[in-house]
This record gives sequence, structure tokens and C-alpha cells, in this order.
Amino acid sequence: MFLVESTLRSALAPSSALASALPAAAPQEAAHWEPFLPGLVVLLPLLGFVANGFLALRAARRSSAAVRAGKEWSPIAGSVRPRTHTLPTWIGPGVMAAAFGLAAINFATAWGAHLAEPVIAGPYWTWIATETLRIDAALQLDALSLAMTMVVTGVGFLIHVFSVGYMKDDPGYPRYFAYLNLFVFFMLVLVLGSGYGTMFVGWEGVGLCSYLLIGYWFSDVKKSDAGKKAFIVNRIGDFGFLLAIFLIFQGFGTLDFMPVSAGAAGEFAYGGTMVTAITLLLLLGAVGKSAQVPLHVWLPDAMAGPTPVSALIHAATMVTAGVYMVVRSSALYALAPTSQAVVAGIGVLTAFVAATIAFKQNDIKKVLAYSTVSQLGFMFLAAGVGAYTAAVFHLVTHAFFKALLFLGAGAVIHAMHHAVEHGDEPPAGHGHMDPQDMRNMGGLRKHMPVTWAVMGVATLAIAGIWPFAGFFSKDEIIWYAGAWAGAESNPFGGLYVAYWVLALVTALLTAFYMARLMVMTFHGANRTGPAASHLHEAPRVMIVPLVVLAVLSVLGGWLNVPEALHQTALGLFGAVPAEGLHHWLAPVVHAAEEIQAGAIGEASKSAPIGGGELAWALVSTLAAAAVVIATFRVLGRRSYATAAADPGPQTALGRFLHGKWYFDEAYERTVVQPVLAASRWCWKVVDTRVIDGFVNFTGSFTRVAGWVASVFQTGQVNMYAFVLALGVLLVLGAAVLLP
Amino acid sequence: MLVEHALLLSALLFVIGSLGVVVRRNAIIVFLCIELQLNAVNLAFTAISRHVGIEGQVFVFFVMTVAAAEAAVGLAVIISIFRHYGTVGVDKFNLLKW
Amino acid sequence: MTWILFILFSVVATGGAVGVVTGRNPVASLLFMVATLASVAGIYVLLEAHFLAAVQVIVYAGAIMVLFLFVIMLLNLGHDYQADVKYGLWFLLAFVVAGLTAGALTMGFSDAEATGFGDVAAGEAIDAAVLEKGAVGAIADPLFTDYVVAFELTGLLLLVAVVAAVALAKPRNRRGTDAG
Amino acid sequence: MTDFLASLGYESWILHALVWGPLAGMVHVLAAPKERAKHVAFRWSALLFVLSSGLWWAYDPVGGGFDFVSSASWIPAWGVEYALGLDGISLFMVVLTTFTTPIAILGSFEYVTRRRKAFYALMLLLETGVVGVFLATDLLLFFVFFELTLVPMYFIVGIWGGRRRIYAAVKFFLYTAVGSLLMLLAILYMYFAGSADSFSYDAFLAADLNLREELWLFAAFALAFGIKVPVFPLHTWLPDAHVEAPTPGSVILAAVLLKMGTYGFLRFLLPFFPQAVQHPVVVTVMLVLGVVGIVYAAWVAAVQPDAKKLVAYTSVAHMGFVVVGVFALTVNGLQGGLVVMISHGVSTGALFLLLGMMYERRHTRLVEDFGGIARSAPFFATAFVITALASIGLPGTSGFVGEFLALLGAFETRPAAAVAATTGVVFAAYYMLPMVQRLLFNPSDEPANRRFPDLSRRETVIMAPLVALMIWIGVHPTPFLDRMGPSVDRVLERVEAVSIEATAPVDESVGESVGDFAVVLAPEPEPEPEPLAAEPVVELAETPALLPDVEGD
Repeated sequence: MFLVESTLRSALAPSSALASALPAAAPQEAAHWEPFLPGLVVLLPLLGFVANGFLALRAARRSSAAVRAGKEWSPIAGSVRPRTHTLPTWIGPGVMAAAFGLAAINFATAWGAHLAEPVIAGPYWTWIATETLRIDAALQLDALSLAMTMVVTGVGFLIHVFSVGYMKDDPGYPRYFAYLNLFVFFMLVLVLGSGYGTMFVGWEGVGLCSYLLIGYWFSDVKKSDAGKKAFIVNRIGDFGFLLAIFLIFQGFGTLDFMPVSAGAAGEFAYGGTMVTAITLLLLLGAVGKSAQVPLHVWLPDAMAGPTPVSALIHAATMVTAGVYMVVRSSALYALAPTSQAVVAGIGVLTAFVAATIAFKQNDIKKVLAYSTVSQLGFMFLAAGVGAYTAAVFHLVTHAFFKALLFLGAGAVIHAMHHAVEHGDEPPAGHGHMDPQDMRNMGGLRKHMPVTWAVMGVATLAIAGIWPFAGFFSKDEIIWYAGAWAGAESNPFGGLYVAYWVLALVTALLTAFYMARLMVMTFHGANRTGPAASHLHEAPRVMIVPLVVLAVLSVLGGWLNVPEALHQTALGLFGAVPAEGLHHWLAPVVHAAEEIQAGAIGEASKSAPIGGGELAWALVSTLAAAAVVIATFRVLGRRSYATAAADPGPQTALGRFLHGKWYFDEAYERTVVQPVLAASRWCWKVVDTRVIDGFVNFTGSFTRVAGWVASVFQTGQVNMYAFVLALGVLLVLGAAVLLP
Repeated sequence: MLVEHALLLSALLFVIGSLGVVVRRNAIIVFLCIELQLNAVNLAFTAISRHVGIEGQVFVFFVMTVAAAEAAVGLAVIISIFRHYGTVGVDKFNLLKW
Repeated sequence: MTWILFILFSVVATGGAVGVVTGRNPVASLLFMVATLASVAGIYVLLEAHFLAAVQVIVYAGAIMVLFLFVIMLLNLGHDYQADVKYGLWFLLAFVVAGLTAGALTMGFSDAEATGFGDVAAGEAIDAAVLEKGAVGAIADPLFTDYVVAFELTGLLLLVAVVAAVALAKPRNRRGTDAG
Repeated sequence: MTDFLASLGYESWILHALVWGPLAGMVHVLAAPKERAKHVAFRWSALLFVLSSGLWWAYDPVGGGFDFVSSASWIPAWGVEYALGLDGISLFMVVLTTFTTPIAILGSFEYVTRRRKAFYALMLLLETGVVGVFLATDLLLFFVFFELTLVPMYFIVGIWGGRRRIYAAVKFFLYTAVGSLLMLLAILYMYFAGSADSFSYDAFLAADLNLREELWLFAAFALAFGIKVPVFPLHTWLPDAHVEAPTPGSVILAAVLLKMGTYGFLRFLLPFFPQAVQHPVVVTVMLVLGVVGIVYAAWVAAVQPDAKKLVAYTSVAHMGFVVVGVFALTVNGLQGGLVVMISHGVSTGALFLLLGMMYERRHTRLVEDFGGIARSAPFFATAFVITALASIGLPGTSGFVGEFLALLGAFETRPAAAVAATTGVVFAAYYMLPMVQRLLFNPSDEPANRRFPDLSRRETVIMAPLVALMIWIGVHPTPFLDRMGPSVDRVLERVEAVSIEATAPVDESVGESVGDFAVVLAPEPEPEPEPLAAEPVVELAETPALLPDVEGD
């Protein structure tokens, strides 16, 4: 209750806290801005969690009684809108709507005030305080966190609404919304937390929710396994994050963002070991959370969760936390060119590897999962080449179109699922038909026209075709990679050229596998079999979020029209203000950009092989469009076998890609099995044989010694007297002879 | 000097007594030897009382009392053992061994 | 004179002790024992412990030894002439240990420096007390003042011993054959 | 609240009440009819908890020294006193004890069916012993209580335990007895080395010891406490004792008894032997053992087929964090260690209770026999998951605060150890999540698991305060940290006030020759006497002769 109370108190009266948090002496050029109930933004989802959690437990008590009685209990039976669903339906999306509203108010007023300095809301209470360490429960409101909050609450709200339709038949409905609200709460803590400590709370919290939601259908071993895998792999990243936190604390004596970014340049030498270590460890955390190579293996498995969860957590928000963290720590990364090279390298490698894997996946969600991994790689590339705005920009647009893709896929799966369930006769082949397998789809366009349309928009967006969102964001990243490679004194210039080339190739691969997805799902002949007659468009509650996201996917890119395109046809001749997002985020990345400008110099004005930004933008959108068209032409004519009849990839390369580069198998052999073997060895050999062996040996030794000694216990008085005399002699002798 | 020599005598008596305890089998004689040892100790006490005061003699008095009590109980034990085993040879029974 | 008496008593006491250990007949051992006790009583006199000497003769040589004798008679051991000394390795071992003990004791007792003998004041105080209160009074005084609790406890001990002796020596049951 | 307590004269009687109250309860239990025994015991322990909760307000952390001090002469000849006192370190240990005991007793209502009176009497006796350990400020009194805890636990394991209970009980007893015997020797040594002729804590603090003495004494104390903790190679009694012990026994064992070891570290090892504690070899050895304990126990835990044994091994891992935190010798490390102690008491105690409930229902502890319980017992599963998360240190739960601070503190002085220890964060997930999954999730194939009853009302009452505490400490640990802070500072000041300049400078190679003090120390000069103790050492050369000093005549 303390939390609620203090949060409310501070939320209602933030000005006093503000006065203490901000030195009055700091001159503020921008108009003074006061956040409006920032604490409530975070608190609302938590309240939603508490309420839904309570409802979930109440519902579970009834369903579990049925389970124990040996019946399958379903709230759906008999009624269209079961009682257990009513309240969560309003609470879940309701708190999100309220939170989004509050966030929007804050964002709008802050935008209007040209927020320059971060504003600390709180501290609501001191979380951990020792003599040297102090972690406050406070929120930091600045351009970056507000933008992230908008994405999290906005996209989150839409996905909550979508879920109302998608999950309506699920008996665990209240539990689902409880988890989802809890996730949003932790995500907001992550992005709004005022320091690395608070951020870590959100960081692990979203990991927990991810775990719970991936394993939402926990009775299925595979899904349960997937959740566990996600958690453990994430913990490997958290290991790095924790160490980075320790190092930061050692360097700065605090974990708050503001002193860290303000003092970074003074504290560390450019390229120093310490700052490189911090940033690399932070990167390990980010790699885990954002599913970058080599820790990306959990994300595809995470598709075991309900599809809206994949959209929210594993596409739009949580997985981008790593990018957020890198941008948040930009002042540190700017000081560590090696780390930047590693960040960019991992990013582009991930982008490429994941894109190739996406080629050969047949599960619609798996394709999207790898696509997400790939796009996250682009964001890392951006962060690695110092284009933090571009990274955030792509994060935002990606949140729109990837959420849209996942939700669209969700709509498709929803339809397929219903069709499979209601189909009278078993589908062709044997046994159950996988409703997620694209080989069982095809030609869905006529059944689900709206879904097809919005998915098409999203595909064009992700493929980077003008004027959709992805065009602006992805193009900017590639451009910056090239420009960065050409910067005057970049120590890793050559490496960045390679990155740039790889990024370009990957951009085209993206266009290809997305087009393949569209073709296999919506075009060509239908392969669903008799169940096809039951295919139908999703209900309105699911369609509306799709449409909203589609609009955002079209318009999102115009947030940040590059200066070079601003006045051209690609920028609608200046109709939209240029570099909006860049200006907005400037205060956040200012410190980093200054350091970079000082150390590396101006970025090049042309790509490594010549050509300006405008030219390359034209080239890339045309190339992407060409790939999409070509793919439709070539693949559209192909006929696919159903999942049951498909013999699988025939070529070695195909198998390699289908097998996801055998990452899982490699880990299984090099990490999982050895650790398990070592564990067993520790138990069976060290613990049981060595240590306990020694312990039991002392026991049996005593026994044997006692048996030996008992030989002298003859029972003869003489013997005892003799031993007694011997003892007397010993004592006497000792007393006499020893000094 | 008398004291020192009395002490040497007590040592001699004690050793002879303990030798008897160890080598004899007859319980009565073992017992006698124990009394001999007690006497040797008494002699030592009395001798030392010349140097430490009357407490030495008081102690002898107590030892004698205990010896009397011990003799009474010990002999009673020997009697009952003899009744049971028909012998007083200490090597004939080993009640002390469990 | 003192020395002659001391040597005499010592020889008798030692001889008696050897007799106790080596005597074949328990009765013989007993008589040797009486001789030893009497000699020790004599040495008590030489050490100016007259009361103890008297008690030694009356209680030890008189009462306790007679008790032993009764028991020997009772058990009819008087004709027991079997050699029950354990000879052999055991005897040798016992002898070695006894010899070493004797050596150690002798060394300990003769090391006047370490044990710190030589205080004649205590002896003189005893003599003075004997002169003043008599031989009995000298020992009775501390016995009934400083050590009165211990003294009373000894009384209790004797009582317990008497009861225990009766209980032990009594025949186990009424049907016991050797009750008489 | 403070005024109210003062009006009761709370300060003057509370510690005595906490020590002897359980004994009174024990008498009451023995006098009560058999069927009432559990209720009587529960009410007594609950009453004691209510009484002890006043300490939270009554204890004034300023200064961090002992509060509520009182003493009476016990064995005047040796200077032994019945002396009690409470500071910011023992406060939490005492309250943790009084908090867990009623919960453990409540948790035993269904489990214990044989010889109930004896059982509850022993539980209360155990409480007396443990509270006494935490409150005693006289070393001999401490030792008596320390040993006293052995007896009831021995019987609890040995009488109400599982199949191999005798083996486990004897192992537990002997392991601990070996250590405490050496500790007794060390206590006596310090008693005779000190000049004050007293066993009091302060007198021992003032003892003037050179480095060599300190190292040996440290070794003796560390062995006693290390066995209790347990530190890595001395841990094998713990899994056996836990597996065989009845549920309440396991709960008390994990929640409180293990803390006696780490409490000993904080209370005695660090302040008594500041030179030894700062000795590079000692620090290295202890940190290595702590780290090995964390990783090793996590690995072994992960492959245990028996859920209870698994949790028992996790205790070893958790206590490894305490060791690492304590021997980092930083404020954060020490405070973190303390929080881990509290948190481990709560979360592992709760896990044992939950496993006990599972055992009561299914009469098996093998992980493979379960599965899908979350469907039939959602409340149970919720409590279990929260507890498991607290156990693996998720932020927002008690486990995180402690582990974070301990690791942070360790990182300040010993980064390498901290890095190695932090891998425990990963391995915690590696052992805990598979167990959670195989117990609660997955399909429920066994019909018995489908019929698995959910938490009863009594069980809900047991779990609710535990879960609440886990979250409270996780979200708002400041009141805890504030109360323990000054006392921890005192310990650290005491350590830092003494430097060991005489010893070799810290170099990296010391790790290679760990384990053998003699080898390392032989060439080193004896350090100068510390400036702290000004009094000269009394010569013990005077022979306590039986005979007075007189010249021979």
C-alpha cells in the first residue's frame, strides 16, 4: 500500500519533488515543463494487473475445482460472453487507454515546451539506500523516455484491444490480461526509470512477463520450455547488465542516468578500457534482451506465446529495450569506438543471419520472429554507427509495422484455428493441421481482405518502399552506416564499409522474405482443404487495431524526414517538417554526438562508393520494390505442397537455413549438455563420492578404531589396573621430565 | 630429611601395591594390595603435613574413612561374586566387558 | 634413635608389602599386611602424627583387617594355596611399569627445588598445636570447623557403605542354598 | 508506537521474554493434552512474534551498538555472565526467528502425527536456543545456546524424519559438533589470552592477539560457522538433513539455523579477527569458497531428482552470496549479505513449506512425479512461482536486493570474485525454472496431479505473510537497510581500524598457495601489537602449584 500511497502523493504533487530534484540554478532555455501525473502512467497498468490478477485467481479457483473433479471447465460453454471475461475486458484495455491518454498529454505538452532538460518525477521513495549507494524509485521524463512511453502505451493499448477478440475463447482470459498489464507496467518502469537500477527492475520484470506469457499455455511442454529458455537466455544477458551496473557504480558512485551521461566524458578517456568494458557488458545485456546473435535463439521459440503477446513483447516493445538501453547510454558508447564497432557488427550480422533464416521458415510467426530479429539488428547497427536517432526512429516505425504484421498474422491464425476446429472432417493428411503453417494457407486474400490489405501495407513498410514508414527509417540507418564508414578519422572505417554492404544486402533480403510470406499466405491457391469454407475475416475488435496500426505504418515515417529528402519529391517538397524526431531527441543524444564529432569527425557526405543520400534513397526503394515485384512474379506462380506433403528443403543450403544455422544444436552440444554433464559429475562424483565419501570414511574409521580398541577391554581387572598404572606413569613421567 | 625418606618409602609401598594389583588373581589379595596403595598415599600425606600443615593429616583421616567404607562394600561384592561363581579369581569373570 | 627406628619400620613395612604381594595363602598375605600397617603406624609416630598412628592401628590393623579375615574365613579361602601370580611377559611388563613409576615418583619427591620443601614452620605449628590441644585436639579442631561438612558427609558415606554391604552380601533370595 | 512500548517498560523485559518465553511455552505444551499441543505451541510462538515485532520500533539504530543491554552474573568464578543485547544485525535474525517459528508450527499441523507433544516442545526449545544465540553477548552463553540448538534439531530430524533420518541426524550432529568444539577451544584460548577474566563480547573485542593467533582462531571459528552456513566443502550434511527432516524442521533449518553461521561471521569473525579477516589469503580462500558454493551448488541442484534436495542445494548457493558479500568487507557487501540472509530465510522457508504441502498431498518428493499442478491448484502455483522468483532474485522481490548489494559490494573490492559470483544469477534460473516447470506446468498426466487440492485456508494463512514479506523487502527495503546500517558500519569500522601492514602486500599469486597458513606465514615477521589494547598481557608463567613455594630444609 505504501507504494500506491506514495506514488499517488507524488503524482499529485510532483512540483515539490521536482524542485528538489533539479538544481534551481540550472538555466532552462526551454519553457518550464511540468509533467502531468507521470506516476499514474506507470501505476495504472499495475493497478490493472492487481485487479485482473485478483479476477484471474477467482476464475482459476472455479476452473481448478472443475479440473480436480475431472471435468474440463470452460467459461465459454453456453454463453457468448462469459462472466469471467467481462471485467478484464474493461480493466485490461481500460487502464491502457488511460495510461496512453496521460502519456499523450505529457508528450504533447513536452513537445510544445521543447523539452530540453530531463525532468525527474519523484523520487517516490528510496528503493535501496546504503551508505554509498542510493537508488531512488523515480522516473526520468525526457524526449527519449516520453517517446518510448508513447509507443509502449499506444501500441500496447491497441494490442490489448486486439486481444479482447483474439483471446475471447480462452479460459485463462483474466490471467492473460493480468500478465499483459504487468508487462506494460514493467516496460514503463524500464523506459521511465531514472537510473540503471530502476531500469534493471523493468528489464528483469519484462523478462518475467515474457516468461509467463510465452508459457501462457503452460500445459504444453514445448511452450513451457520456450518460456524457460527465454528466461535463462535473458539471464545470461542480465549477467552482463549487472556487471555493467557494478562498473558504472564504481565509476560514478551513482546509477542515475543524468550524472552518468553528464559526467561520462570527464570520467573516462576516449576509448579507455573501463568505458569499453562497461559498454560491452551493457551490450551483452542488450544482446540477450533484444535477441541479437548469438543470444537470439530464444526469440523464435518465444512464438509459442499467444500471438498478441508476440506482437507486443517480442516485436514492438520488450525486445527493443536493448536498443533503448544503448541509446540511453549513448554518452558511454560514444566514448568507446571498439564497443560501437561491436554493436554495429553484431547488429548487422544479426540482421543478415536472421533474414537468411527467415527465407526457409514455414511457420508464419517464425518468419515474423526472424524478421524481428533482423530488424532489431538494423537498430543495433544504427546505434553502433552513432545514429541514435535513426535507431529510435526505426524502433518506433518497427513497433508500428511489426505489431501490425504480428496482429495480422494473429488474425490469420485465428481464422485458421477456427476453420480447423470447425472443419467437419479431418484435414487432408494425417492428424492435426498446424494453423500457423503457411504451407496450409494460400489464397486467404479472398477470405480476409482487410487483413490482406493491412498486411500488405506493413510488408511494403518493412521492405522499405516509399512512402511507407520503413523506407525512411531503414534507409536512414543504411545511409548513416555508409556515412560513418567514411568519417575522417574513424578507426574502423574499413569494417564499417563491410557493414554497409551487408546492410544493403539484408535490406533486399527483407523485401524478399516478406513478399514470400505474403505470397504463401494470401495469394495463390488455397491449401487449407475442406476446412477452408470456415475461413472468415476477423471480428471488428481485432480489425480496428489493425487499421490504426496500418495508418501509423504509412505515416510513421514522416516523423523524421531526412534533411536531404526534405525539399524533394520523396519529402513531398517540404510539406512535412524535416527531422522532427531528430530535433526532439537532440537533447538526449547531444552529449554523445558531441563526443563523436570531436573524436571521429564529420560523417561523410557520400556513401563509400559515392552517391549522395537522395540518390541512395531512390536506389534502395526502387531495388526493394523490384525485389517485391519479382518475388510475387516468381513465387506467385509456384505451387506449394501442404505441410503434410512437403518433403522439406532439398538443397544443403536450404536445410542449413531451415535448420536456423543450427544454432540451437550447437548450443545444445557445446553449452547445455556439458553443463548438465558437469552438474551430474559434481553431484555424483564430488558430492557423493569425494566429500561424503570422506565424511562417511571418518565415521567408519571411528567405528573400526573403536573395534580395535575394544580388544583391550578384556574384562580382567588386572588389565584395567595395568592400563591405569600405565596412565599414572605417563602423567607422572610428563610431570617429572617435562620442564 | 625424615619427610623425604618417608615419601620415598611411600613411593616404594605404592609401587609394590600396584604391582600386586596387576599380577595377582585372587580378588582378596588384589584388594589387600589396593589397601596397601592407600596406605602408601596416607604415608605421603602425613609426611607432607610436616610442610603444609595439619590439613595433610585431616586428609588421611578422610582417606581412612573412605577405605573403611570401600572395604565394607568391596568385600560384600567379593562375597556375592563368590556365591555366584564359586571363585574369587579375577580372571574367571569379565563382568566389565559388555 | 629416630633414624634407627625409621630404618627398622621401613624394612618391616617393605618386607611386609612384598609379603602381601607374594604370599600364597591369603591369610599369610593378610598377616604381612598387618605388619606393614603397624610399621607405617610407627612411622606416623616418628612424624609426630600420634593420633593417626593410633587410628591406624585400631581401625586399619584392627578393624579392617579383621573384616578381611572374616571374609577369608567365610569363603573358606584359608586353604587356598594355589599360585595365582601371573608370570611371564605380563609379570615382566608389570615390573617394568612399576619400576618406572617408582623411578618417576622418586625423582619427583627428591626434586626439592621443584616441589619446594623446606618449610619447617608448618611442622612447628603442628607441634605447637599438639602441645596446646593434645594430639586429638590438634586434628579435631580443623575437622570440626573448616571441614565439618566433609566430615558429616563421611558419616553419610559410611552409612551408605553399611547399607550397601548388607544389601550386597545378603543372599539374593530366600530359597538361596548358601544363606548360612 | 515507541512511546507506547516505553510505557510498557518494553526495553527491560523483551529480550528475556524472547529467550525464556519459548521455554515457558514448552512447559505448557508438555502439560497440555496431546490434541491441544499444536494449538498451544502455535499460540505461544505467535505471542512471541507479536512481542518481538515491537523491536522494529523500539530499536534505535543510531550508533549501531548493542541496545536493551542487560546482564547478570552466572558463573562468577569464571566471569561468565548471562548477558543479552540486541543490535541492528541481531534484530532481524531474532524477528526472523520469531516470525518463522509460528509459521513452521502452523505448517506442521497435518504433517506431524506421532508424538505431537514432544515435537512441539522441541520446536519451542529450538526457538529458545536460536533466539539465545542471536541475543547472547557473552561468549560462553552464546556457545551454550549454540549447542542447545543442536539437541532439538537432532531429535526433530531423528524422530520425525524420513527413511534415512538416523543417518541424517547423526551426520548433522557430528558435523556441527566438530566445528563447535574447535570454536569452544578458540573461545577458551581468547578467554585466557585476554586480561579481563570475562567471556563478555567487549572483553573479547579487546583481546590483544597477534596475526598468527588471529589466523588460527579465525580458522577455528570459521570452521564452526562455515559448517553451519554451510560453506562449500562442508555442506553435505545439509541436503541430507533437509531431505529427511519433517517440513517444519526444514523450514527452521533453512530459515534460521543456517543464519547462525553467517551471523557468526558478522558478529564474531569480523570484529574479533580484523587482521586475519583482511589477510589476503583468508579473503581469497573465503571468497573462492563462496563463489564455488554458488556455482557448484547451483549445478548440483539442477540435476537433483528430489525437489526437496534441490531446494536444499539452493540454500548452499544462497549462502554463498552471503559469504561473498561479507568477505568483500564493504558496507554494501555486508548489508547485502544480511538482506540475503533475511530473504533466504523467507523464500527458502516458503519453498520448503510448499514442498511439504506437496508431500502431504502426494507422498512423494520426486520432481518427475508431478506436473501440471498449476491447473488444479492455481493458488498454490501462484505462491510457488512468486517464491521461486524471490529465490532466484528477481528485482522487486527480496532476493534481488540482497544479491545485488552483496555482489555490488564484492565488486568494489574483489571484482573477479564478484564476476564469478554473478554467474550464479544465470545458474539460479538454470536450477529453479526447470523445477517450477516440471512441478507446476507441463501436462498433468498423473490423475493424482489432476486431483491435487489447492491451498487450504490454513495454508493460505501460512503463505500470505511470507509472500507479502518477499515483496515488501523487494520493493521497499530501506527500513531494513536503515536499521542494519549503523551496526554493519560498526563492524566494518572495527575491521578497518586495524591494518595488517606487517603482512605481505596483496599480490595475485596468493591464490595459489591457499589453504596452508603456515607456508604463507612462516617467513613473515610478527606484527607489532595493535595500539587498541594498551594493557599488558598478564604473564601466565606462574605455575598454579598445588604446593606453596618454600625452600627445602
